[in-house]
Amino acid sequence: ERAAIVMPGSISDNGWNQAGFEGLTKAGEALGFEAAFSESVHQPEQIEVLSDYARRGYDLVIGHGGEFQDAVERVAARFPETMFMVNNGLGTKDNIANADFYFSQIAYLMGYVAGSMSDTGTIGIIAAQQFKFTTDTVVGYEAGAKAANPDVRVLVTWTGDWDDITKGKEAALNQISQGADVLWPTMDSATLGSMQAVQEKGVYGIGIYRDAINEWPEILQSAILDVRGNMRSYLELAAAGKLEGALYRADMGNELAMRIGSFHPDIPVDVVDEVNNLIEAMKSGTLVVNPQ
Amino acid sequence: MNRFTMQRRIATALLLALSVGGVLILLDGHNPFEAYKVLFLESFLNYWGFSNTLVKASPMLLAGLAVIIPMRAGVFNIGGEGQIYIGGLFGAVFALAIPDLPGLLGVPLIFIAAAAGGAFWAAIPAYLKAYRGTNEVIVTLLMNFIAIHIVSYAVAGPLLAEGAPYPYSEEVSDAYRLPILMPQSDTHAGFVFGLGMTIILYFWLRFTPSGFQLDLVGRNVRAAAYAGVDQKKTIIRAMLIGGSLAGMAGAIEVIGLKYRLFHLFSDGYGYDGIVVAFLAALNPIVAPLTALFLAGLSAGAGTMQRAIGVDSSVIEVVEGLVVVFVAAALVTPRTTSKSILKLLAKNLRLRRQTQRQKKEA
Amino acid sequence: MIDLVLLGDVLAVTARLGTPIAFAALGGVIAERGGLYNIGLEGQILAGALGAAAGSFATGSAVIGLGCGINCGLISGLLLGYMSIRLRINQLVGGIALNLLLAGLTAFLSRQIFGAQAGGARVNGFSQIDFPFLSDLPVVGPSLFSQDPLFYLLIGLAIAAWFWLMKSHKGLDQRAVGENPKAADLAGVPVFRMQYLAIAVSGALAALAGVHLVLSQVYVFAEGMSAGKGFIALAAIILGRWSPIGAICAALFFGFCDAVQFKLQFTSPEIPYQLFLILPYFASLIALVVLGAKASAPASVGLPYDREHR
Amino acid sequence: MDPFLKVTGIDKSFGAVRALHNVNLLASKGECIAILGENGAGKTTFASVLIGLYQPDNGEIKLGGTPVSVTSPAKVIEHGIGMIHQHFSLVGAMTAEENILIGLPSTKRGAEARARIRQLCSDFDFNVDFDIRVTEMPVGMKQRVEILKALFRDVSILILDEPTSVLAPTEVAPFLKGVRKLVANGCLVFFISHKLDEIREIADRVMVMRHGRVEGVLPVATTPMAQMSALMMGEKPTSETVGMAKAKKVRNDTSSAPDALVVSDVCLIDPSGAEILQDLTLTVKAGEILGIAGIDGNGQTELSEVITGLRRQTSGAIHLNGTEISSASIASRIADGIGFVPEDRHAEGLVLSLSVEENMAFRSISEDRFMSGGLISRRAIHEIASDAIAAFDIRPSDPKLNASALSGGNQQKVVLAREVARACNLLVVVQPTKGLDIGATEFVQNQIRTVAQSGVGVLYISTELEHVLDISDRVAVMAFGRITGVVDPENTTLQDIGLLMTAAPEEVQ
Ligand SMILES: Nc1ncnc2c1ncn2[C@@H]1O[C@H](COP(=O)(O)OP(=O)(O)OP(=O)(O)O)[C@@H](O)[C@H]1O
Ligand SMILES: Nc1ncnc2c1ncn2[C@@H]1O[C@H](COP(=O)(O)OP(=O)(O)OP(=O)(O)O)[C@@H](O)[C@H]1O
Ligand SMILES: [Mg+2]
Ligand SMILES: [Mg+2]
Repeated sequence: ERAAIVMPGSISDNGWNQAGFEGLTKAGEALGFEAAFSESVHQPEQIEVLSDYARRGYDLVIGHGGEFQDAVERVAARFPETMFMVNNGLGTKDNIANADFYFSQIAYLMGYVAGSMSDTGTIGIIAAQQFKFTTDTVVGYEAGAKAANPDVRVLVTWTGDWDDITKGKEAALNQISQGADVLWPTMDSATLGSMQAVQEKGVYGIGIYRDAINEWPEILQSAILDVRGNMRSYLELAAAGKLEGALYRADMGNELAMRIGSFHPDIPVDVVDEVNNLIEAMKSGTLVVNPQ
Repeated sequence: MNRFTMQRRIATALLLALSVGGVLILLDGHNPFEAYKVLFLESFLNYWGFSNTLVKASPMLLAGLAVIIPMRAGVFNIGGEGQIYIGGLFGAVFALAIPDLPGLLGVPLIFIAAAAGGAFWAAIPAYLKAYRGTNEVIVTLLMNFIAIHIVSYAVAGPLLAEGAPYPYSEEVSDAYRLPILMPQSDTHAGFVFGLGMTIILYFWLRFTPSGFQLDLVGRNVRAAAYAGVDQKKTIIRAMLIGGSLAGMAGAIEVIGLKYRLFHLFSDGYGYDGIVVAFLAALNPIVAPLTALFLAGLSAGAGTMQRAIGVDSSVIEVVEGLVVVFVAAALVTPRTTSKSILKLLAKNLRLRRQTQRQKKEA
Repeated sequence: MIDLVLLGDVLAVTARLGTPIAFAALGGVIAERGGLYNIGLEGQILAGALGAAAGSFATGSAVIGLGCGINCGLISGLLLGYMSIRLRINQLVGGIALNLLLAGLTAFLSRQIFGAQAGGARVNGFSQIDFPFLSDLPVVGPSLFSQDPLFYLLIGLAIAAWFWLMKSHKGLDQRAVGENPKAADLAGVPVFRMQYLAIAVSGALAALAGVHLVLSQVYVFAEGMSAGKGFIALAAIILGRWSPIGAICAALFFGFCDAVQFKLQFTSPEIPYQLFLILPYFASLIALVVLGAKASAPASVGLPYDREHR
Repeated sequence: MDPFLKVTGIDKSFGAVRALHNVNLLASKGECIAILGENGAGKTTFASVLIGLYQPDNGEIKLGGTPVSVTSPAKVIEHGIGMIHQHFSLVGAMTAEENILIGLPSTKRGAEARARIRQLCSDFDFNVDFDIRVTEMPVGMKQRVEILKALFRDVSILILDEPTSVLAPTEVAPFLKGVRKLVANGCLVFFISHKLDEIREIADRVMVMRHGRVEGVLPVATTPMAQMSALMMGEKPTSETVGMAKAKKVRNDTSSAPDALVVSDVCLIDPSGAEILQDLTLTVKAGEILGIAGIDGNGQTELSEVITGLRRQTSGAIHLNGTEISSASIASRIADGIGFVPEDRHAEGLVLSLSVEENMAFRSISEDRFMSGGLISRRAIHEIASDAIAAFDIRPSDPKLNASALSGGNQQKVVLAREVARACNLLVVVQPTKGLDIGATEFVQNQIRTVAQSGVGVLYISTELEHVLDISDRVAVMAFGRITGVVDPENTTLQDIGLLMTAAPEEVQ
């Protein structure tokens, strides 16, 4: 079996792309895949790169991000023998599978933690661009925060750039100066800058993709969107030849792919308990977060 | 400078670039020869590679022409990128708003809409330059950023496709898609269109009074005025043409390659156009060659990663080096290698002399 | 009172966001006044950033990082100089190619030096210097008297550059080279030496922009962290009319607009955010039109000088 | 005794053009050597080698017995060699003072330096405006700055490449006097000029060049002019050429001819409010050559620009053949058959980066003779240009060569050839013989006469009084933007004209 992943950004961005890259290589090693990757593939090259991998005989070609949806559909029609996968895409075909996260669900939990822990009643979220993944996240975050504290104010900043660290930092400093004391940066490299602001100003942060408290002690809680775990689960299917053109959506029920991280010691026990209750409610379906 | 030395110089330069790059590839843990084999084979010498090259060369060529024409009138159009975006936007809006014309009517109209968009975006710096003396470099540069954000807004807001996971518009109807020239590939007719434009512009510059006078303005404004050429009008005309060309490049990306308007759909083609233009020494007829060279380099470089696994950062270095050395080979009248050879010869002669003197002594 | 605090805050952000652009723009002014385009600013910022990060990473000393960053800039400047002066490559092509080359090279080296976790390796940087009393002044305190050392270096260098170009004898020679290299050559100015000097200094100044990003702002190196600042600097050169002070004002103006756009995003969340992102570019454009920047570039900038060509 | 300067075996080629061919020369201090030669003979090239601008292919230069490496002007300047360049090497965006100080060691740039510049200026009786930038200066003032620049540096060898070509006659004498003083003080001066009288006045020896070779170095005092010319022109007996030209000179009787050009009450006020042209009125009849004499900078250039449309007058009217063209565009005036040889060939007369043939065509590319079937005919351009090159003896004769590669005089011939061919109603020429050798000057004067005889009115503007008197049917004298008098060149003295040229504004009615 051979699998290739095509990523929109750099594999060392500490974010989405790095997670995808590591996900495939790690899973590949474990499952005996031959793994290949292309990084920083921009819009005009998507079709070229995807079809090139298909032509080179890769069994599974992954477009890492919703922006690949369209290109994958074009290429998949041309290579019916090859299996394609879009991470964070939408819609499926016979040979197009889709791996997605229930973003608003985990964002709700983050919002709940942030809302509970804010002394000022103002929290923030920083994102780069508006599209489905980010807007879902923002909406879930706001809903969760309101659930914890109906009067909470949620600041939203769009930086327009996933990787500009200085911009990430400035956006965070800005939110802090507006009174925010819990911040959730959701970009790639730029997250680093925001977290530095969090650290310098002594406020709290929320992590994304991995259990970020290991790197930043100011992290209250992390939304672990385990692209690695998610990919691992569908790569296992692929290895067994069972991967289908279906939606593989990770939610709080799929711990391998989506889960929360460690709680910050400052978080009171009742908040921890309430978060755990929320998770159970999500799993059982009694709590439905929108947009789904 | 005769042709032979020029070819030899380009070859030498390429060799130099590739050996420096080879060291890096080696450091990255790959076999440089294998990597380079891929670089060349998969850019021009194989069906798929060549098709990729053509796909990239088409916006690069038009963007190159969009630099050449204004530059010939002494106006530096850095704004190709923004004009591509606005052209793509106009073309896409037209295509989506009036989706059911026959292709033979719709496609030219889309091109016209895109050209109008690009020209509109170029008209602003042109007006400011001609009538207010504002520096066009900075205006066009700033307007690039603005254009990108405008398209970003359009595809994330009013044009966003139903249920799209990423900011992009609905698809344009089948009738509007450019024909595919090489079966099974994405090679659309864009490059051929660019070639057509190239020939028209070449003849226009060389064989019509208005083209000739445009060139005069770029070479010597005062002499052009002395020849009765209106500098202001010429500047505006040149920029409108440049903007239209870039705008049409945007349309080609939309109805030739992506069939939708995407956020960030142009990958710096406007800036590639600058390299294309100057490598072609601002001669339109040479631009297809330099566009093919640059596109081939980029297409081949991409396959180095896919076929061999060379790190993309190393690939960028190799691309930069090749461009530098080829540019050097194209311009340097007296090569460094020649002076080095001269020096060596002198030294040899000296050493032989001293040896002879020693022997005699 | 609230507004004053807000203004002070905006000014402090302005200084932070504007400083790297200002360094690069200053570098550009020096090069262009010597008759050379430096389109490679973007790449040189990266070179400076990597040099600073690597130097500080290896030794733990921010000052050594600063030195390494400047040296990387000098070398990349000389490289561009060799291409422009000796090889007479078109300066735009050379600069664009240098950007490509340095973007790749810095990414490659950073992956070698810091490992795959490139963004993670934190290095020691400079902390801000608070001038006693002055830094507590309202409004201007935090922006002028509570900045990192590189900000003060910038101010010092700007004044020095202005003095050099506009007041010193050698500066007159350098401007002559930028205007008419043949005239300067015939008057006995060592044109090529002057140009090499200008482009090397220009590279070093651009590198300082990168040094500032790493050692004063985010303390890590990240691929592509210049994020277009080199190109904004090119605009600042022109907006600042090729004067060192003017360029820095233009760069700070740009930083100011960026700072304001962040603030404005909160007050009007219903407006599409792209409109705010456009603001700095749009404001610069308006400034340009209003100020009627008619001043033209040094007459010979970008034209390679060939003694025997006439 | 070793000579001060010893030049041996200098060769220099530009591509196929052999500009210098085994040039040898011995020269000592306190000597003035004139260099005489046709346009393109290699005079400027030789000077450029001496100054370190061009690297010779072969040969050696010794100064005081030791070989000097002339690899860059900076090094040459260290040896005390200075030059005044045929085409100004000034920085347009800087003032006269800054231009003079560029490149000097810091010790020589203090406040005293500024005082010395002004002293020098008054020594030579030069009128230089120290407040404006060079771009804003009239050509004559630029020339004076160029001269001051070289004189300011204490040099032991001074090369002057056609230094007087746009100086006013009144300025020439003091300038030559100043140069003689330098020579007397032990300076070695090379004086490149096409003006034999100046050479005779100032030079001790003359080095005659032809096709890149030195044809001879002769003592000026004992060599007849005819011999110099003969050497310079090769076989051609020059006295005959000159004589022929003189003989040809016939006055046109144009008293009954219609008016070709009428300029009535033209005023020109520049943005700063200065009155450049004041109520200027003149008439040129068809077939007449009207000379305009005057000191450079008295509005002659602007007058030519107003007539040809490059500038718009503030008030007043201009009629061409009875039709008002006061507000016609440049293009329409070109179409009306107004030929114009502008003052500055590099700034506007030529596009240096275009080929000679394109330069022959660019001013009126859409004329029928350059077009065929609605498109530019490159072939027609080539043929027309080749003919003009042959007629005007432009060298090198390759029409595809860039205009920049031509020597100054040959460039001037390109402009003249083009405009003379174009003018069918009016020809305006400003300093038309600037930089032309003797033969070429005569040739051009003849061409202008021929044009006039065919019924074209000619406005001949020049600071070279003798040429003006020589060619014109009538001479109008300009001072302070007005015509201060119109005289008959046959019956007037230089003194009269001199008075008119310096007439104070209040004296003019
Ligand atoms: N035409 C040229 N184009 C590019 N570089 C040149 C050219 N001529 C000289 N150089 C190089 O530029 C540098 C400075 O030259 P410049 O003429 O200013 O000083 P120089 O004193 O003549 O140099 P050198 O000491 O090498 O003789 C030297 O390295 C020289 O080799
Ligand atoms: N830089 C150059 N490139 C090409 N050709 C040149 C160059 N310099 C001089 N030549 C050629 O060398 C020859 C000698 O030119 P030069 O300028 O020395 O003549 P000149 O004696 O000064 O003439 P003139 O009296 O017209 O000024 C000419 O044929 C000219 O075309
Ligand atoms: Mg000459
Ligand atoms: Mg001459």
